[in-house]
Amino acid sequence: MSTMQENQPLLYLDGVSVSFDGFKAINNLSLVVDHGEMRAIIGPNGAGKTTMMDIITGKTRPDTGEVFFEGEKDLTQLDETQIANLGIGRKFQKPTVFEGHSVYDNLVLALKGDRGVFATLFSRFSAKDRERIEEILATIRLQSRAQTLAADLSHGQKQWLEIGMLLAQDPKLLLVDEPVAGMTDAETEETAKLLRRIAKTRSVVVVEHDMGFIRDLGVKVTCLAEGSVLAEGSLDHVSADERVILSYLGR
Amino acid sequence: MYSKLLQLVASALLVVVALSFQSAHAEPAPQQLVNALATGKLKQKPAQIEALAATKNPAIIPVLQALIEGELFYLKNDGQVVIAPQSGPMIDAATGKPLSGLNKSSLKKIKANNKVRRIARAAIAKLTLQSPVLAERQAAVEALFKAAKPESLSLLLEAQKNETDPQLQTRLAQAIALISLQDKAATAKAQQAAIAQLRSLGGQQALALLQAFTARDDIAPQEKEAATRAVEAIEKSMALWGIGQNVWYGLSLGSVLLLAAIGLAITFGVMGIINMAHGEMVMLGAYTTFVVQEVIRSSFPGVFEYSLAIALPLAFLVAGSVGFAMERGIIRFLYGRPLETLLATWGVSLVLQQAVRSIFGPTNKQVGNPEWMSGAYELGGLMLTANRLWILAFALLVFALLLVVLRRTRFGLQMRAVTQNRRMAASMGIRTPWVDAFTFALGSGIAGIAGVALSQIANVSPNLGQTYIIDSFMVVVFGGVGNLWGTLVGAMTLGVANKFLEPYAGAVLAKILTLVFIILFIQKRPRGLFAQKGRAVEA
Amino acid sequence: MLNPKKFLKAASLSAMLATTLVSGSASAEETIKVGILHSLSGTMAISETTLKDAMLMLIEDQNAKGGLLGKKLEPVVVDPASDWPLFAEKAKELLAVHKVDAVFGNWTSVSRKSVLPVFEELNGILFYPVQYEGEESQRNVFYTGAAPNQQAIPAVDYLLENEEVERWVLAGTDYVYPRTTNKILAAYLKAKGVADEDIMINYTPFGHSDWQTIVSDIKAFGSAGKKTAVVSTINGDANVPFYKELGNQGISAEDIPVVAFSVGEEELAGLDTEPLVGHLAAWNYFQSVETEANYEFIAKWKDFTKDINRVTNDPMEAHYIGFNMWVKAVEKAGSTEVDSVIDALVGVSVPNLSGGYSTMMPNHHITKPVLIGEIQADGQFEIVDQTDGLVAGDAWSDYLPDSAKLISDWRAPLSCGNYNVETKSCGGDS
Amino acid sequence: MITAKLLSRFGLSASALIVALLAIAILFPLANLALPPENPLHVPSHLLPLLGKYLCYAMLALALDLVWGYCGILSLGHGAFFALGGYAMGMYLMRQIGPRGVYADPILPDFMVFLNWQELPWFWYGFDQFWFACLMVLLVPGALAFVFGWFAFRSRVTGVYLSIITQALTYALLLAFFRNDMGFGGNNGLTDFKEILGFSLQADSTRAALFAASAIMLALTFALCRAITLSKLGKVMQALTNAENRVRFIGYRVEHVKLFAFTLSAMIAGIAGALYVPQVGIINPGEFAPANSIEVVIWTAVGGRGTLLGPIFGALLVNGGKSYFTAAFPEVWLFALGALFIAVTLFLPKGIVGLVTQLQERFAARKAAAKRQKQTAPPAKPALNPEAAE
Repeated sequence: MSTMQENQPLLYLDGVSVSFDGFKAINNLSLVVDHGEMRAIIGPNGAGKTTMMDIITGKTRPDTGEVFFEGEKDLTQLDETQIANLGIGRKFQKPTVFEGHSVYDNLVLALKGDRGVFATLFSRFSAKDRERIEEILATIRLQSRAQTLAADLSHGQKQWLEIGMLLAQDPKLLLVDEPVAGMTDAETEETAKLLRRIAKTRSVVVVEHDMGFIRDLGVKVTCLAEGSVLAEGSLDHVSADERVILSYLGR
Repeated sequence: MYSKLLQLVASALLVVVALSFQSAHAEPAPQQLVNALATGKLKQKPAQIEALAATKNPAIIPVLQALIEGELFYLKNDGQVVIAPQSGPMIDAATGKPLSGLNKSSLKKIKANNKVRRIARAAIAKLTLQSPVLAERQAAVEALFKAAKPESLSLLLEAQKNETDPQLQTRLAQAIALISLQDKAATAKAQQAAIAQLRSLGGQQALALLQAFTARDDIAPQEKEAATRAVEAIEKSMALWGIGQNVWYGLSLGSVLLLAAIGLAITFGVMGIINMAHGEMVMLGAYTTFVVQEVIRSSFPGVFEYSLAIALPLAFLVAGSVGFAMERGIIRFLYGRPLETLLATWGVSLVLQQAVRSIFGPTNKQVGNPEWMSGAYELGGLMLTANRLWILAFALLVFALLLVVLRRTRFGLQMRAVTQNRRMAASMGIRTPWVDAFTFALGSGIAGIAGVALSQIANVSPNLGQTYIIDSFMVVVFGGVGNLWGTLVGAMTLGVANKFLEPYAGAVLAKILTLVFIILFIQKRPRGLFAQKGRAVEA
Repeated sequence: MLNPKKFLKAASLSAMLATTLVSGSASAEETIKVGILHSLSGTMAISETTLKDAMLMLIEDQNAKGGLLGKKLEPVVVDPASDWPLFAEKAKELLAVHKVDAVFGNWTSVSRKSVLPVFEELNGILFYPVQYEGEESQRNVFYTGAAPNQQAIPAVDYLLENEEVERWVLAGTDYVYPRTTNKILAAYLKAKGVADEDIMINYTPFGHSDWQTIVSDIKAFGSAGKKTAVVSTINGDANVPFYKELGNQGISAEDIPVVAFSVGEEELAGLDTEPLVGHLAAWNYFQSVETEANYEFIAKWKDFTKDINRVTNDPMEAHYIGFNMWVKAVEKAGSTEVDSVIDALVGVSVPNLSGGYSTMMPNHHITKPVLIGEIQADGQFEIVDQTDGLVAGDAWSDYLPDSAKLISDWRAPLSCGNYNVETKSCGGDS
Repeated sequence: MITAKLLSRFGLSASALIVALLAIAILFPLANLALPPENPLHVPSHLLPLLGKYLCYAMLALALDLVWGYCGILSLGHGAFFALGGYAMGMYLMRQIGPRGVYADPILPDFMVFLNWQELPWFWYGFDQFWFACLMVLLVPGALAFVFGWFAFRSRVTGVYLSIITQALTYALLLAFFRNDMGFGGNNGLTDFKEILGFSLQADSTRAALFAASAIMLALTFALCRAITLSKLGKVMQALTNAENRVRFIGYRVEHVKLFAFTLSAMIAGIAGALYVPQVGIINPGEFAPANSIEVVIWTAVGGRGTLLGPIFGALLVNGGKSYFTAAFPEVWLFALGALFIAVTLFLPKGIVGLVTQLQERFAARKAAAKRQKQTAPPAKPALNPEAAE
């Protein structure tokens, strides 16, 4: 990695706007995420959190504004696959795993490697790959269910499997959309631990409604409302902000 | 239009003439010439008619009229020519006296072909050009106009002097113009007048005559100049009207597509069922019309004009109940497996086709056009056929009604609720299974109604559905699944596009190009013309 | 999922099933089998089902007369479902499994082309009852429908003479029959002095349903001051909307007559013919033919179908002629053995329904009268013209340069379907 | 040894099928050629091309299943690729006729002479060479699928939209090939073939060889499909049917994967078409009819989609049934066929193969339960079933 990249923030959004049929989903949004940083995004429904992720991952093109990764990579010019291969992984709001495959195969497919069609067709599974998957299985606590069909997992386990798949991709930046929705308290706690552990080696952006969970994460918080940043800082700082209380927390 | 008018006028004429004939003190028709019609082959008929016409005796009019209508016979034993109308007593053709004690088996028909009929009509026209009855004169002028033969010029000029009706005056002048432009002996003044007259008449016939005129080398430069300008003017106006005509053809084709597709816009578009039996619902509607007309023909011939109106609700019910049964019996087990509905409904379509084939036989069934759906209207240079006009209006009406049902009724609300979020709708107390069943029945019923309209222009056969199914899917997908407006705009766009391509590319290539256009268009807009937007689509 | 043992069992079972299902039913009584190869489903069912019924009637009738060579005739009906490769498969089944002695069937050239190799290979006899484009003569096939010279040319002659037509629209469905017929007609018309710009040729796809543009083109073409006629080789399904559009746009037969080669009584049964009165058709038979034989045939047909509204048509007569020819040839040959029947068929003469005799010519086509009829309001035709004598079917048209030099004669010593009189050789295979 | 390798690579039932197909490829022609007709095991001559035709249909269904069952792309236009392959072979067979056509033109096929064509159109060049025709059998459907797929998958046309435009594709081709001006014989298509590679198509030995070629080709394509679906790429393909977005977001080029499967599938369909034509003796635009393509979907569904065995059984069963019904019940067979489709969808959602699997599982479960009750039997063996996961 060049030093220039080191000096640049990992993710850089500036003045991003997008509208659907006249409705401004994102309005002049700016956001910077640094290397190794974990960031929590909160905000009321319709604040544009998911749309922001869509823009970062190339699913939605912004009308205006700049989105850069590692300083010089213009994400607005790339599509989802290219962005994923740059090292941005995304977990969806609704757990999205390959239900027809076993947990193990889900991870095999996500494992970092050449994604070309013919490379995939002729790919061989190495001992190193096996080790890596065992490791991830351990991380997401699904060792015992490795051969289970993903469809048969519980909701929380699917969330974890999805995170595990992101890990297998070995991304530089992880975008995690509502990872603890529908989880029990114990699971939520485990998830927070897992994310903190992950954040040691890479940057993570978490969108979540669960304030307790955010508190558990103990990271910088950005509050979005009506498509732009309302407040940014520690959770205490943000929750003290009057506009935040008015538009989100207070209700 | 002409032919319709002619027929009407002709039958009126027959009555009038027959009446006037009976009370008239005119001399009887020349018996020998009339009875000559019974002799000789078809090829000799024109000469026989000319001989009759040469007598200028109005008494021959009913004889010729009967010949045209196929009601002229002769007695097998002695060759006496008689008029035997389909209903009413037989008449001795020469004397006009009613005959009794004859039955049809002793008669043999006097054949006529197109040429004979045409000559007979012209002969009648010449005799009735100065008739006191306006309708007769109109018919006569039209017949001579059509024939446009130099020998009738003097007759027409004669008639022009005495004509009082302004419309008929114009028509006479036009007919005279048509003839005098071909007349080598016409004066320059007459030519000038004819050119002006034809220029204002316009149309293909005038154009062809003017073009032929400009090619002549025995005319003065002024006339040639005037004719050339007239040709240009007519061509220009025809080109303009041609565009309008194409738009009309396109809209009319679009309305057929719309009718065919609109039921599918519900069953496939709204409910997501790949309903391959949709075409068969249209077919059921068409067969319902057939059955209704059969019953009417045999039992209540008086109400034939209303047969379509009677068929409409019945077709809706028949197709709707088959749809209802289909949903209850098969489709309801397949929700969430949209592609499998394709398989099951394909099976249903095979069964329905074979059922209709077994019941009604494999051949086309005759569905008649009521009087009010026949003929055509002329609007400037546009030719609007009545059945197409009705079908367009009907398609739009069905569309509007459906829109009202979906937007303004409780059922429509429930239907939209169920298709958008089944579980939520169920928890709000909507009986989703019944809404499903009735929605499917509605879509099928609409297809049945479409079948009533399509029976007016298409084959009513077991294959009817298959001819429309692919086009229907194209329309719905092109317009955007789940959007009724998309179906409307899609159908009309495809119709008009097809009709604008057809003159250049021919019917086959036009259709191929339209399909290629759809394929390319879907690349540009992967969810059709009126795509649903928002996050709900992704779910 | 499946273990190999079970799989093999299933496989052998299905193979057994396949063998039994195609090996057919063996009948106890000795019969002569007659195959009927007409589509009973799919797009062609509309025309072909009638012919199947006609054949069943003819066979029943023959059995009532005591059968053939002292044996009963047994019809074997299969459904090739308007699917051309299936025609070949079913033909093979009829010949190889059911061992029929003759096959009556097919409609459309492509279905016939599809079965030709089968009849050639398995040495069967096929009677093809529909008018077609000619350009074919095969040893195993007997063409009882009209060749172009038995339908198209006389029809055009009629229009030239009686209607003094000067402009021609040749409208057809885009396939071989219309293409060839129009080619022959265009050559013929030009030979008669018709200028190029007075001939308009138009092709439409199968099942074409929107005729607005074409009919208005025809109307425009026909209002140029010259008498215009349409020669229609439009096929089956497309005719109903075509005629409806003609009626609606007010084109009457007195203005622009349409003469059709594929529209018969059966097709008209699906139409309100009131607006079509005077349009024409050329066939070798009409239901309205006034002969005793025809009255009897019609009565039998109505009785057989138990439907007094059923109509008869030209291809039915073709089967009538073909069937009787085959019966006579079998009697002549004294057996149903294919080669002797094929030889016996040439020269066989049987009464047709229009009051004369039709004879099987050495080129496997038959002699027929040509009738021109005008459509009547009751859906029947009124015969307005008739060739003076019989016309022999010409396999190779004299108006196409490449086929003019070919002749067909299946009698020894020539025994050739496409003998080239220039090179003095039997071209192609054979 | 080979069997062992097969077994370990493809699993039990797939290996069994491959072996069975190869066995059929040898035994049926032998039973036809070597055994006298009165022998009960004799395979009659007319049966071989019929069975060969079924095998070609099976290959077509297999090709469709590769994209539908494994990638979730429901193509309603696969008949087009089949027909194109068929036309490529048909063109070769036409050129083989040479001067033996009825007009005895050494170069031009009969239908061209007949329509006064003066010379061979450029796209007929090369088809006098067998290798060239074989190349075209692969390349023409492959290229069409590639171009079509390139645009469609890149634009992310999915679901019914994709199905309908594939239907539009085959419909457009149908209309185009019907045109006599296209130079492919119009409605009559290509027919009256004489020989292939110098062997008469009417000879029993040629028929037997074609049948064997079909069986072997089916075995090969089946093995190929099996290998692909078992590979990592196969897993990616199957993943597409679950969560296409996830595949994209973990960095696979979804459109490339689909394009690969679609193109390969089109080529297999092309091969099937090429083997079909010499056995049925005709290729005409009817093969492009959308209804034909829908039928392929139905065979696949009846057999069981998403299993490679399913489409093969489905195609054999439905077509065998059709052959039987059209002769046994010519008037009402459509009722039977229609009812079959309805019944399969309602009662066998996973097709026949799915039913067999289900029965086996139930049987195994009952057996296991019985054993457990007895408490004497050793613990049930873990399912040694590679396809259970599918």
